[in-house]
Amino acid sequence: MQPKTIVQFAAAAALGAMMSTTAVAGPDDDSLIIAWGSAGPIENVDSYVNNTRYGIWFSRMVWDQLIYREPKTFEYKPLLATGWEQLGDTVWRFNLRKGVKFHNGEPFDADDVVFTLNWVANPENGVKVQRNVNWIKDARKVDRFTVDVEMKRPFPQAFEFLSGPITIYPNEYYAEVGPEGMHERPVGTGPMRVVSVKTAEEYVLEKNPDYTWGSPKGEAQVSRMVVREIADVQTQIAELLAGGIDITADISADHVDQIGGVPGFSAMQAGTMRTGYIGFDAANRSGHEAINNPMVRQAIAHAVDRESLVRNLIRGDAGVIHTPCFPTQFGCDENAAVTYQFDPEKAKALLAEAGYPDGFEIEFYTFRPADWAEAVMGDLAKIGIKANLTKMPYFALRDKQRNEGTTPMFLMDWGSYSMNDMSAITSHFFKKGPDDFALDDELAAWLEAGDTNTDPAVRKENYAKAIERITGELYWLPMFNHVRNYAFHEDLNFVGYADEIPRFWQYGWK
Amino acid sequence: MSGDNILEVQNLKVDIPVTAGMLHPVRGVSFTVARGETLCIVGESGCGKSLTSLALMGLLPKTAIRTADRMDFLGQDIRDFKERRMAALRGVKMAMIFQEPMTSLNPAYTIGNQLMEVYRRHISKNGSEARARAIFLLEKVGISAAASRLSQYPHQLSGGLRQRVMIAMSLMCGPDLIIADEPTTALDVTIQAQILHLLAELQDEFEMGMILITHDLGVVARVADQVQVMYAGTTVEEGPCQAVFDNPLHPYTAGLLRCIPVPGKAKRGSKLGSVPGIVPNLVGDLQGCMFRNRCAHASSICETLSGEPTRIDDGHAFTCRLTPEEAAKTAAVQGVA
Amino acid sequence: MTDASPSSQPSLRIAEEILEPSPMAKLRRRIFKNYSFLIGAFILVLIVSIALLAPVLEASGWIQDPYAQDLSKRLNNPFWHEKKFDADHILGTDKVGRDYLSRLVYGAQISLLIGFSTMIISGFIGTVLGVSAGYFGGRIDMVVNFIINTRLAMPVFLVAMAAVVAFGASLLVVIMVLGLFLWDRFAVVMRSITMQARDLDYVKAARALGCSTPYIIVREIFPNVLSSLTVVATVEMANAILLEAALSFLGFGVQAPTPSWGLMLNEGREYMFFSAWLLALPGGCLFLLVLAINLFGDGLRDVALERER
Amino acid sequence: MLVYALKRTFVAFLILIVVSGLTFSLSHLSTDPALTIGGENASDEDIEAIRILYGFDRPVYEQYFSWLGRALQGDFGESYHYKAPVVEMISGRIGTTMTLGVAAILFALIVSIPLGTVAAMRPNSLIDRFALLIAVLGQALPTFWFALMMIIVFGVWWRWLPISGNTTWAHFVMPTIALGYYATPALMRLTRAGMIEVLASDYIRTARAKGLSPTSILFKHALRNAIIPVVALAAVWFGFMLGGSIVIETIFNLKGIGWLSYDALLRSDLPVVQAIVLIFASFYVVLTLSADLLNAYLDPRISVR
Repeated sequence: MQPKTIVQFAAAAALGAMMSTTAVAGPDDDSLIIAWGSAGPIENVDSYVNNTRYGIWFSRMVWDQLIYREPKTFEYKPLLATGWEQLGDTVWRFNLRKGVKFHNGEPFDADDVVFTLNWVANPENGVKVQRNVNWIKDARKVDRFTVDVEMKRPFPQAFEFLSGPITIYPNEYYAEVGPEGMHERPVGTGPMRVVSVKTAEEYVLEKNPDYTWGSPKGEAQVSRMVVREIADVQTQIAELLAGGIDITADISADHVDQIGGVPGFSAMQAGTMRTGYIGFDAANRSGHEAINNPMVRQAIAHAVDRESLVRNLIRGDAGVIHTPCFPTQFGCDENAAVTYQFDPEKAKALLAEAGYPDGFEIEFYTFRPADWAEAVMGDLAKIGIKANLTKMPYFALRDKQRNEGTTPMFLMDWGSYSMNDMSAITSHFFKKGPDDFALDDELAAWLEAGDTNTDPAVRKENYAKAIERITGELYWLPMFNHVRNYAFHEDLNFVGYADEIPRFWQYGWK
Repeated sequence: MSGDNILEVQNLKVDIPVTAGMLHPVRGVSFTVARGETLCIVGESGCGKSLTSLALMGLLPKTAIRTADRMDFLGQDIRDFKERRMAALRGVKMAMIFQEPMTSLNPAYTIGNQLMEVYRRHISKNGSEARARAIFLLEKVGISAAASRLSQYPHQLSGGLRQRVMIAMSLMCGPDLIIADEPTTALDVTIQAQILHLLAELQDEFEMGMILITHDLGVVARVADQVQVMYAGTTVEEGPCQAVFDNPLHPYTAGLLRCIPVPGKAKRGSKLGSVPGIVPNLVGDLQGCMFRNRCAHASSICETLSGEPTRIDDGHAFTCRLTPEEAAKTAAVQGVA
Repeated sequence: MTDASPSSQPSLRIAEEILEPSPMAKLRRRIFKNYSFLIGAFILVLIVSIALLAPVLEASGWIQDPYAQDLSKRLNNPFWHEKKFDADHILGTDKVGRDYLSRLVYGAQISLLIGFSTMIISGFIGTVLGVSAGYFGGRIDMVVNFIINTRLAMPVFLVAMAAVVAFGASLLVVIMVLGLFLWDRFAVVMRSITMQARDLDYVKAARALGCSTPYIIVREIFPNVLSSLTVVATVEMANAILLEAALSFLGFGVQAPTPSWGLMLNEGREYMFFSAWLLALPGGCLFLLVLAINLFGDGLRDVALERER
Repeated sequence: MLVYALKRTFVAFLILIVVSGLTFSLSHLSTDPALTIGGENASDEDIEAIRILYGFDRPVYEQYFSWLGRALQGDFGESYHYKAPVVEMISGRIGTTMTLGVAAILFALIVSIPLGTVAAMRPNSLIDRFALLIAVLGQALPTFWFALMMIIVFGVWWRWLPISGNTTWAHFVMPTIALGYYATPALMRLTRAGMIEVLASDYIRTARAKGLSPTSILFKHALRNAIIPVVALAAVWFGFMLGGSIVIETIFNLKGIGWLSYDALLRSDLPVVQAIVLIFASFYVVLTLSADLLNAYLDPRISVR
């Protein structure tokens, strides 16, 4: 029975692949053509093997999680699990939905969940983002539609992961084909099913006709979808304007104004929880004496006109952020943060007090478009700090930071993998891991307590202390939350979400 | 002889526009060539003899302007022939052998290819026929193992052999007229004689007319029937070989004859004679005798001399202010200064 | 490979022999008849003087500080637009509100600096290699030939990008990388010309007289190769400028906020469909500069060739 | 001749080894690949473990020789980022680059040889001047800029041609022109110069004296000799073009090895960069070698030397 369905599925898919290449932009043929890829293509669409933003977008179309997190209110709702209860500090029991089928016809049941969770929990299987899964001890089948999941330690953020990166795979198929096969022909329960995958070039998907069980994600609004990996944003825009694609999600804020003004097209901005910050080498690995002085860092905090930067460059519903996390995230208490207002005079005074009345020179690093950094540099120049910008590719910069430590000051950002919990950002950077450039033992201890305690109140308390320390000592100067900018055919029903995940299957034609 | 003329040329002129004005390298040359007869055109480099031959073939550079009162070849007036009609004559009816055997063959193709190409173009597409003809002619020009030579490239042959190939090539279609432009200048002295001998033989055998352009009076003496002596674009003396050699009338001819190199001792490629002075500028309106600035007998008359030749008997003529008697005397005594 | 002039036809060769004017008069005539040389030289002088005078222009208020930014005046339009135009910025402003004209003017400095420094470095390397190979021949020639071929086998653009990633992008790194890569043509040309020069009679004579090798190279060989050296130098300078632009365009070139034309192209590209001048202006400047250098070099070659004949 | 060919091959091989050694040290001296392999969340211990596993703790020359040893057996390692064998990644993408490169060089030849020939046949004519103008302007036009202009005009304004991708031949039109035009000035000048020289040569005069047709003179006798240096130059340019395809592939979203090298550089994915450099270098070396051989075929004089 099972092999037969796999064969049938493969045959159907092959047939689909043959007819696949034709999809026309615009509302006429019930198809949607998407362009993404400016940050590089998805190396493997198996959602456990890549860690790109586009990989997340793709996975939401093809796979489902146990739990659904409502994108506006961040409430948890049933998805593949219909209900759950906690059996002690480290065990959750999930009741599974009946009547759900994978794209290859394999019915969804406890075996799939148990297999998936145990597979990803095993470090030898090489899940790329280990912190997404390394809290799982194991999963056990209770009956055909009930599963127990045991955690290695009390893990309050578990639902963030179970509603985010942890997608449920079909056990028989995945055991047979592994990540390679899952890449070539992904199979899930999601609203879209994959017709063909051409690595780094194109993915063709079609509506999953079986997605009728009332999923909160909703059914697909188009019958066919083509995703094109286009590395160059300008090429994406050219394609959009030339009628080659329907929507792009990679453009800049200025493009929003410009494309929005073109008849036939709409553009919009949607704020995200991606948090930008200026990081400082507080642990003094770079040997830059001035930046090691908290007073100098305060001077910088007062010198940078974040409001103007947000208003002029980022725009949309971006705002200045004062916390080393995104305010909607659990534990991210804005009141705990020490805030710094734009005040060049005060900055100059602080700088003089710190012993640098004439300012100093500093190397400044970023991987983002230079204009944001240039705006910061312009402000710093006004108080006498001459920042020399080095813009590097992301991986080269991270390498320089971690291994050489020669980056006294850097403008970077973190998207928290769209997880609405402060541990996804602050704990990543300040728990003395490879990305920790403050190396504050006390801070690390507070964060550890916040990460592992099951009592929300205790967590909040510890996180608040951490926020106060980070902003008080200015290990980071939080800057603003990023905005994702979209441009699309004007007849498309587009909605932007704060978790930086466009739900492409929900967008239909007017 | 005159009844069997294959080429009659009257008042042939070549003009070339250059930046400084109009250059007149050939200024009114006339001659005839009869079947089986050899006409030698003699003169220094730059006297216009090569351009004369190119003008006959229609191979002048594009910028050059050719005019003539008469140019009859095999009874056809070829003055107004367009490139296509000329091309139909060249290689078939009139063929040319050039001075530089080293560079006159295309390095990219075999000898056989280049030989047969003329035949196939003009006579017959039949490859084996052309091949047979090529082998026949290669043997004719004294090349051993002719068949195997066909597949050789020019760079594999010596200069003498290449010139033999060139001769064979010119004969491929059995032309009526062969123009040989200093065919031996670039060759070793020993080979020069062989080639000339060969040319003369072949001409005899195939009953062709031949124009041999040379600056080597020794050669002329051996092979010429008629001689034209050219200087600065004009004919200064012409006539049957015997008459010109025995009785040179123009001071220039006399000067040339004085300095015939002793065969075998002259260096290869050495310039003809040593008539002192330089060739005049041929740009612009030219008047009078061009030789006057090098001539021991020049007088004011020479500056306005019309250029009409003085005719003596037997087609012997020369262009000079001197009377034949005066000329004969001075030539015998003094020649040039 | 040089253009064969029609004078290689026998008849015209005669004509030219007859018409030989004095060498200097001929050179002069060649220069003034050579429009490409004149046009190239004119544009080049213009750009160089603008680049050199940029600080003066800034001091006298014609242009502004190319680094002075004002976020509230970003992306102003140039003078041919009525909307969002500010008389302070004739050619508008860039995306952080810097005066575009000033950046273009200062950009000339950067492009020329890159072109010139690269040319000096690569010219030095290439000439040393080429001249020694050509002069000494034998084993040295073999080794130099190998080095040249190795260099030619390296995909310049890719390796330059890798080098920039490795050493971090900066003006200095870009100049060094290009300088270390673009010497091949110098070496090839110098080698063959030195070989020819080595066999000239007076060079042979100098050797026979026992002149020292450095003396011969500097006094006898070098004057012979100078004209070709200049021609290759112009080609390489143009090449270096284009390569820098391409590197900057992909983000592997000089760092912001340096006003480099290549970087401005990179930045202006974001607006190519809507504010095309942000792309067109630096692109046009780059085009003009490279065109001028090429014309100048072509003219120089013609003039030099004519003289050598 | 055989000795000569063997010697040339040996030298070519040596060149490749030196090139690969240079790029290897260039890339490995400066970046730490362990981090790229470890990914975002690797701890210091993980990275240390990777370092030892992959041998990054050994001296660079040791790493190089072990890499070289494997490369000689056709094993270029595994991409740090894609976790796939480099050979597979490249073989899947090289077709696009080759298609583009071949099309571009053909385009360049198709434009430059006729134009150069016509220009040479009528020196200083209108066509000659026009050709010269194109050459001068073309050389000063940055490739990427020209590519963008084409996208704006033919892609967006007029919508004549598809902008990105590689699914049909039409997708290759703009990239081909953008990549190919840059080689045309050099090739055209060389054709023109060579043609002028050849047309003035004695053997062309001979051919005319033989009464051959103008077509035969032009195509059989003149062009063949004139394009010998052009063929050599085109081979060299083809090598350059493969390198230049980085920009073009990025702009037109052609996912060939040019794009792959760009992507790999951004990710410090050294095995991929390393292999592509070596492939480009091999192309150059093989092409120059075959250009020599082709020349020897076209011009029999060469093989004697």
